[in-house]
Amino acid sequence: MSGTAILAVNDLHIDYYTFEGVVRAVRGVSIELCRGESLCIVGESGSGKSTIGLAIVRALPPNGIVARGEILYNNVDILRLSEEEMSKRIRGKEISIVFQDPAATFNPLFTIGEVMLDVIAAQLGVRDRRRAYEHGIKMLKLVELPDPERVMNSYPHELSGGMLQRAAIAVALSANPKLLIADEPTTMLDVTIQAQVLDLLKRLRKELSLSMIFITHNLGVAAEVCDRIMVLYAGTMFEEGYADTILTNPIHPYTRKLLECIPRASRRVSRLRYIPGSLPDLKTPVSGCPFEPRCDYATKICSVSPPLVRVVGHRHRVACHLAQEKGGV
Amino acid sequence: MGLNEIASVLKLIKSNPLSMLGIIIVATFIVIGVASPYIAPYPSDAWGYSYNLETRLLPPSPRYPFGTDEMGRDLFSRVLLGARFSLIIAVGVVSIALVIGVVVGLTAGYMGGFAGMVLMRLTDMFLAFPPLLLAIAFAATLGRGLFNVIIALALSWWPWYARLVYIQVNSVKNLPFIDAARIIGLSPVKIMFKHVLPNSITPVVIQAALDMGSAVLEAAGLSFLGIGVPPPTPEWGLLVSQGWALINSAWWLSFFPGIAIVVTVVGFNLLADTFQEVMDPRLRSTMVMRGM
Amino acid sequence: MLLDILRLKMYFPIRRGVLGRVIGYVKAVDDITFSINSNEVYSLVGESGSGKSTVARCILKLYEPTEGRILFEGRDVTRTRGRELLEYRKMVQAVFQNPYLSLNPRMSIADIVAEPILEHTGVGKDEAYRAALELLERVGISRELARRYPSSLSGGQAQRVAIARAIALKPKLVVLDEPTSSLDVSLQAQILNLLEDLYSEYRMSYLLISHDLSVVRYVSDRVGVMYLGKLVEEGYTENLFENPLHPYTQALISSIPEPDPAYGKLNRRITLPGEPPSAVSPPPGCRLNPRCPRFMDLCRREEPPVVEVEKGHTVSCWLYAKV
Amino acid sequence: MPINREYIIKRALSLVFVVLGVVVVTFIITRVIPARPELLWTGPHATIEQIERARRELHLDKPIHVQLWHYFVDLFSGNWGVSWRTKMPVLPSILSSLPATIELVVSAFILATAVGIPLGISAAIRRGSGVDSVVRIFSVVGASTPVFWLALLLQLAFCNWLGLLPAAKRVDEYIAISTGFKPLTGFYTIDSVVQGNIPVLIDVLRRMFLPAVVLSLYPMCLSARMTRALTLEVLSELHVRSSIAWGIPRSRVLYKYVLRNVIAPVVASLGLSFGYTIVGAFMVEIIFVWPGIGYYTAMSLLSYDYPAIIGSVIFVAIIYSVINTAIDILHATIDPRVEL
Amino acid sequence: MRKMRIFRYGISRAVLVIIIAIAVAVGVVGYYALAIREQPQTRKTMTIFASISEMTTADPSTEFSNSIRWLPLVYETLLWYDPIKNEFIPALAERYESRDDGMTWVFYIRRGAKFHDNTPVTAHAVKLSIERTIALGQGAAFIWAPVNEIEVVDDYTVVFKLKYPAPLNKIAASGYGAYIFSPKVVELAGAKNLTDPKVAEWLNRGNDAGSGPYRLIKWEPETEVVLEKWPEWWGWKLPGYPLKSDKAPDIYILKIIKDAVTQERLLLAGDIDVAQYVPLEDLEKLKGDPKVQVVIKPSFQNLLMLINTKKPPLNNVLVRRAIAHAIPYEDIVKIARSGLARIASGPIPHGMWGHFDNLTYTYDLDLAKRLLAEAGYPNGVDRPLLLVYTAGDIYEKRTAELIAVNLAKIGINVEIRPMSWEEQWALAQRGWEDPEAVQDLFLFYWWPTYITPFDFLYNMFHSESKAFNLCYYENQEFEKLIMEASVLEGYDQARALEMYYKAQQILYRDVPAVPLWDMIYVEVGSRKVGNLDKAINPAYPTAVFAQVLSIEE
Repeated sequence: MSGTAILAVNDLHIDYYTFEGVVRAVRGVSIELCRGESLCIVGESGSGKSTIGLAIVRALPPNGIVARGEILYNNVDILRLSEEEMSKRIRGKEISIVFQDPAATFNPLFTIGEVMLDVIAAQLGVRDRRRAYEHGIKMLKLVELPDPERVMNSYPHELSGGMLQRAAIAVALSANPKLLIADEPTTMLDVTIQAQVLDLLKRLRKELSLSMIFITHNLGVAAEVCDRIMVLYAGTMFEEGYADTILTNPIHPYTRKLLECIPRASRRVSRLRYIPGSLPDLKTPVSGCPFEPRCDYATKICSVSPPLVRVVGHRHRVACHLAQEKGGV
Repeated sequence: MGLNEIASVLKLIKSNPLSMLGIIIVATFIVIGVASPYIAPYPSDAWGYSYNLETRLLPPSPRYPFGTDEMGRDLFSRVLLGARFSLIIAVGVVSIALVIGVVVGLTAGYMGGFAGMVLMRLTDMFLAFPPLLLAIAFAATLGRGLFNVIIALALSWWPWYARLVYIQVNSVKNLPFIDAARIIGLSPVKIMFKHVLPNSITPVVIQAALDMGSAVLEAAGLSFLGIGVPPPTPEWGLLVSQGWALINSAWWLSFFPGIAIVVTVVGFNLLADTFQEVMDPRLRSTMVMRGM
Repeated sequence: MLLDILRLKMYFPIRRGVLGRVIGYVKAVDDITFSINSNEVYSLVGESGSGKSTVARCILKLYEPTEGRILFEGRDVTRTRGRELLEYRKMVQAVFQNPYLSLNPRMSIADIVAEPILEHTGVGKDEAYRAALELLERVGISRELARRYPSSLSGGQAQRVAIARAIALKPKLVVLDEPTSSLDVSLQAQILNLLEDLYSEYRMSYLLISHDLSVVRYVSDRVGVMYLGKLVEEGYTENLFENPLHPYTQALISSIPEPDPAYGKLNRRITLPGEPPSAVSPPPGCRLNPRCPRFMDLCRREEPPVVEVEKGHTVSCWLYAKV
Repeated sequence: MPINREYIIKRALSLVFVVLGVVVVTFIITRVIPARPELLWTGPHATIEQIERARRELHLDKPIHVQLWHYFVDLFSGNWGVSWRTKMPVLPSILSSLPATIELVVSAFILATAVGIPLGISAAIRRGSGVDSVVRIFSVVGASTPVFWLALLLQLAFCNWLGLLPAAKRVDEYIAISTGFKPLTGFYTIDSVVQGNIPVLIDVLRRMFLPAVVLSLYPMCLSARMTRALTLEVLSELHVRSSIAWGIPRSRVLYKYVLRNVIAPVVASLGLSFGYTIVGAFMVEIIFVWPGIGYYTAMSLLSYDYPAIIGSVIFVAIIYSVINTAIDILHATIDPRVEL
Repeated sequence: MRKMRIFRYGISRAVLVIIIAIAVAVGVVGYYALAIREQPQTRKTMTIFASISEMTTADPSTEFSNSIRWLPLVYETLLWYDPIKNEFIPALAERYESRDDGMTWVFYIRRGAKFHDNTPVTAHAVKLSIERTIALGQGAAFIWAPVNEIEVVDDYTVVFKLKYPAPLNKIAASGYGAYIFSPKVVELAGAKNLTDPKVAEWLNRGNDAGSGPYRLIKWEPETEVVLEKWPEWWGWKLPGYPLKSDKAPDIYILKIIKDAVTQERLLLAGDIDVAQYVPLEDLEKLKGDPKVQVVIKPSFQNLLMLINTKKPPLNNVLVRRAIAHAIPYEDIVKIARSGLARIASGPIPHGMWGHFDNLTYTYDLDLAKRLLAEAGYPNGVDRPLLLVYTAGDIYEKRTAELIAVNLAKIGINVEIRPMSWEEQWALAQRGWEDPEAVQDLFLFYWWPTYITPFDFLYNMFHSESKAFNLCYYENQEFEKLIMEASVLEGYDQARALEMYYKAQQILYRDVPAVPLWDMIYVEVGSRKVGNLDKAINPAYPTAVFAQVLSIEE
């Protein structure tokens, strides 16, 4: 492992205990994130990408349980920290998060300011409300919110989605975290607003030298904001590498298919390719590669044993039985 | 509530001893309600067709498990028969209220407009009374009697169902599948009965079934206040209230009928609890089921 | 012309207080004119609140428009009722965004697809169900699933059922209201391909309502761009994408995140500041003026005229008007 | 906290409509449903002349809308009829029994929320634990127990068998008269404190204890149950996780953020619990000889004193509407989303 | 493996602390509530009497109901009557004379008696009081019907001139409508004259205008009435006056406690001193309790079953007789009243003048069946008979059920329907026009306004008494007998008695009603209340003459 890694996730397994059964949402995912780097976790719905984000800040829903693995933040396994240490030392100050639905991230009964001042008081130890307030205004200005004073005193239902998402970013960053997890932060927004927020995140990353984990289902968004991309399918990591490599020269059959599916505004094709079949049920255990039923190249081994992760290039990893044989096609 | 939900309800009931208890209690209640005249050890005591000077006010004993009353009658038989009256009241009240409520709620909810507004304002007028108070006013006006009690409770109860149906219909009627039905060209009546009603009625019907416990409770309250079922009907609330007159020396007269009420209503409430947890998807998603 | 929309307006009253006094209107659609040809895919694009879905609902006669006319094959259907409306219903069908919500959860999928057939054609039950099964097979749902209920289907399957229902009466126009936006990309591709096949097979027209410009570009012949209840630009797909004229269209197209790194780096993004104002009190003049990067004084004063810049490519912007 | 004047005005206005609705409903019940309303109004042993007079006084000889108008006028001018049981006008009797009921219901209510809400919260945050099971069973059983039966049993147990508490009445006359206790406001707790009359205060509290506990049981279970469900619901909401993830300490999230989310709907539901409690007071007051509205109404019911019954029904319904309005306004100050 | 559960630590502990704090607070309050049962020093003697029903009006002229529980303490009549000994106790009239075969009555007013407003009691006040009662015409005003004129001879002599002979001594001793009050009420109430409604309003605000041993000091008719000893009462100073005691309570409180169980409980707890109603089943236990005394006195209240004599098959006297013989009188008394009643013998209660002992029907089912067969119903009656009674009265309820069970044995099915009094009465009223439409059997209490058999016989059985003759019974011979007897009662009691007997024999034969039982009143008092038995008088049912009580500290 590289010494500059700010975050290293090793063999993470997460289960949800639901009414219908145990959902094995994440099955042995490893991540390595260097300081200042941004990593996109890309996957379709149900691939487990958001669960990983929540696990890193230890904010899984009550029925979500980390079954195995470690999450090393600056070489400290945060899964072993107590709740108190987590709150005091990690959350907000080191790692923070922005969620998909900006309206649901804020408690409807409190103004943006109340939440923000609580974060500032708890993490920066600013007990003086005046000073905390000023810091908050500064943060709101930083995310380019017009009229920050009004935003401070607004209830969530009084602000639009775009403004709320900016406010959420401001709150998340108000205690100067080093790592920001952005969990589909633009999915619920319109394209023009999405563009604004993406621009904002890129700018903030640079200005605050943030490391970032960006979770999205949209490869276009991934291409825009990230250095590196990790493709997730059914809780399993399929491919990881630099964004350019993944997007222009993918190895895993799933990644390739995925890219072919997407209709592009930039060019018109006569017919879209698609992946037949549908996602596997996460409640039933899989012995082989989870993509096997839908894969054109599947062989016997694919249904029997799970593929190992192979390094196929510089910081380029693929989990596919065919990867080496095909030699990086 | 489709097959899936029913399946998960059954699953939950199986796994939860409290829900199981609820089912057992409710089933027992219904069985006793139907069969009590045949299974009561002293049927003529149960109906009040007999009296016995020798056995007045005996405390509970193996022969008379709940003791005897001031007429020397077996209280156990009377309490068993009481289940029948509670069952009649519960079913009667709930079904009448349900019919009125569904008609009003569906009409107001789907038709909307002026008629709908008038219907809902009417409903609101009834809802402005505390629960049971309106039933008291109706019962006082109509006079005593099993039928009047049912009518009084039903008249005070339908607005709750009307509102529930109204809310359900409103949440359903703007769903895309209703739009789709309109686009297909179905008539409003067909849409109402084929698409809106089947999709809004289940929670209401379940609620109604579970409300039978409350009906037992409220009917008992009316009896206690002297405006419910008249004696010599062995209705539980009436038995409690009559037992009160002798409670200093014969505690069992009030105690056992009251226990019967509590147990029955607990049964219905346990079921209600189960259904609520199953039907509220937000609670369900966080439901922790271990060892599955 | 299959469908003509002439100066369509849809205002929703805002009521307040105990008496429900009308204190204003949401001008969801404000004076829109366009038409759809036979066997054509026409797309309306725009962000949320632009009024594109409202237009669709007016065409589907789920809303009664405030003003304007809708002509279908030359006949005015704006206020049509009764028999005529039923005839119109046969010819105009729809597919909605969320397939689970657009299928009655209490009906089996065979029932769902057979329903319009039973309602509109005189055929018997057996025949209707036979037809329904055929339709289901056509859209890729096997007969074994016909007795199932929508909740047991996957999103893609459910959307196929909705499509089967929409084409059951062999309509001339199908309104597709965001038909793929609740689906994952892999399923989206399947559905888009299916729609395309059906399109050529049944020789229908589509009105596609979408916010996803990639999808729009992929499927449509002509595109109309909406902003805050107005149609700001309209043209053939290629023309419009290659040469967007309205600053809003330009910004919209440049905002689409592209997975192709090479393209992404070439593309200079035009960002619109701020957010769309409320449709209750739209800004005077051109509605984009508070956010427009190329805004002129005139834009604030007067509404821009519709200018045909090249054949079939019109834009509503002062930049192109000859003053 | 936001206080919206427009909302308050609107609620107050709609209160007027609600009260009018209450009046109309009672009009229907009392004048339209019975075949001969005047017979109900005059009661037993009435002579033909008295019945005729009642007929005129109730304007039953006039068309129905005129009757309704007179009904309104009579109600708002304080003419609520005369109880034939006591031969006293109904409204003053009800008003004089108001303090006793308020004293009892308010203490029951305070008890109910003060115990019910913490119980619900502690059950929710220890979901599935023993505490949770106990709270759940308690809340189900408590809500299923007829209040009159419980009152009878507790009275029997505490007063008859154990002899720990007085059986009934608001105050002991021996103590009250010998210490010169003077009821001023009608709230005996307040009166005794104001007069510094400790023996009376103690006696009053002792006598209030059982009825208040019995009466509080139903709302207590209701609020425990509701609090538990709401807490679970709120805890599963995203904003709880986001607040924690942003670094706000868990205790603060629970006591500040979650609590307010739970309290707001619980407050909104207090009106309904109040409705149950006040009707429950009908039964509890008669058992504990507590001379409040409930006692008055229950007495009237036992002797079918129709004017008194209907008067109490209208009065309680109006109080209930007022309380509900007040609770709605209180709710609006907690929850800014309450629409105008 | 680690379970992530929200709020695992700390917080729930804090909630526990809150709960514990509340529990402690409740506990502390509870402890004080339980532990401190301090009895403060009583400076005044006090008697608390539990009344089952609330008070009615405080106007002595119109009161005809429950206020009799205190009116005789605050107001006085000219005479009191002891029906057991059949003698009169002088009250405001020291003595009286009857002249002209009962057509003229002279009363000599007690000198030195005064009203609570300190004006003296005079013949004038007596005249005005009675004239007001007559003029208002409510309540028991009808008792004065024989009076033609009231003359004031001088301040202390008043003469009543009658239209026909009547026992005016009994009328003047009536528990209702015979109270004398101060004419000053007109002035105090700000009224124009005595019949001005303002007088009644003034009285109902808790004022009194009486001359009795107690004054009204608190008037809450639904919950309590408080009386205070009035030391100026003439009786306290009159040596040897039977209706007084030296240790009469300073304060007398009437507390309205609606049910027998609570009365019993409060009595045992010492919260009240006299309970008028206790569960009769508990009486044996109470008799053994050293803290309490049980006083049992006959009353003139009886329960009858009125039979609809105009509705088939009950219009057949044989059927009525069969019913009369199918009722288990003994069981009813034992079960319904726990033995605290006497099996009725005719409609006139035991102990009253005019009562005869040989008018009881035997309980004989065989005889009943024979009679029924003779009447043409060998297999019983083919339709159920409707028996109505007043809802809420447990004695009536039990009686009704016992009757139903036994009539079923001779083939008569009975449907029991409890009704509110006014429903029941309104229903029964229609019987005169349409006897088919109304009840068959009606459980009915009667007690006299003033003590005469005529009150029973006329009201329930005379065809002109449409309001209460709910047997719809008409018999010329009977009616002639009682009308004559009532006139004779004023001057020839022996002949009157004979005629009353004949009348009752007619009733026994015709069976328009079945007298069931005569009530025995029970009062249970704390031991410290002495003379309780002497303070009760069946002519003034439910009243306790507090001035006679003797309180032991």
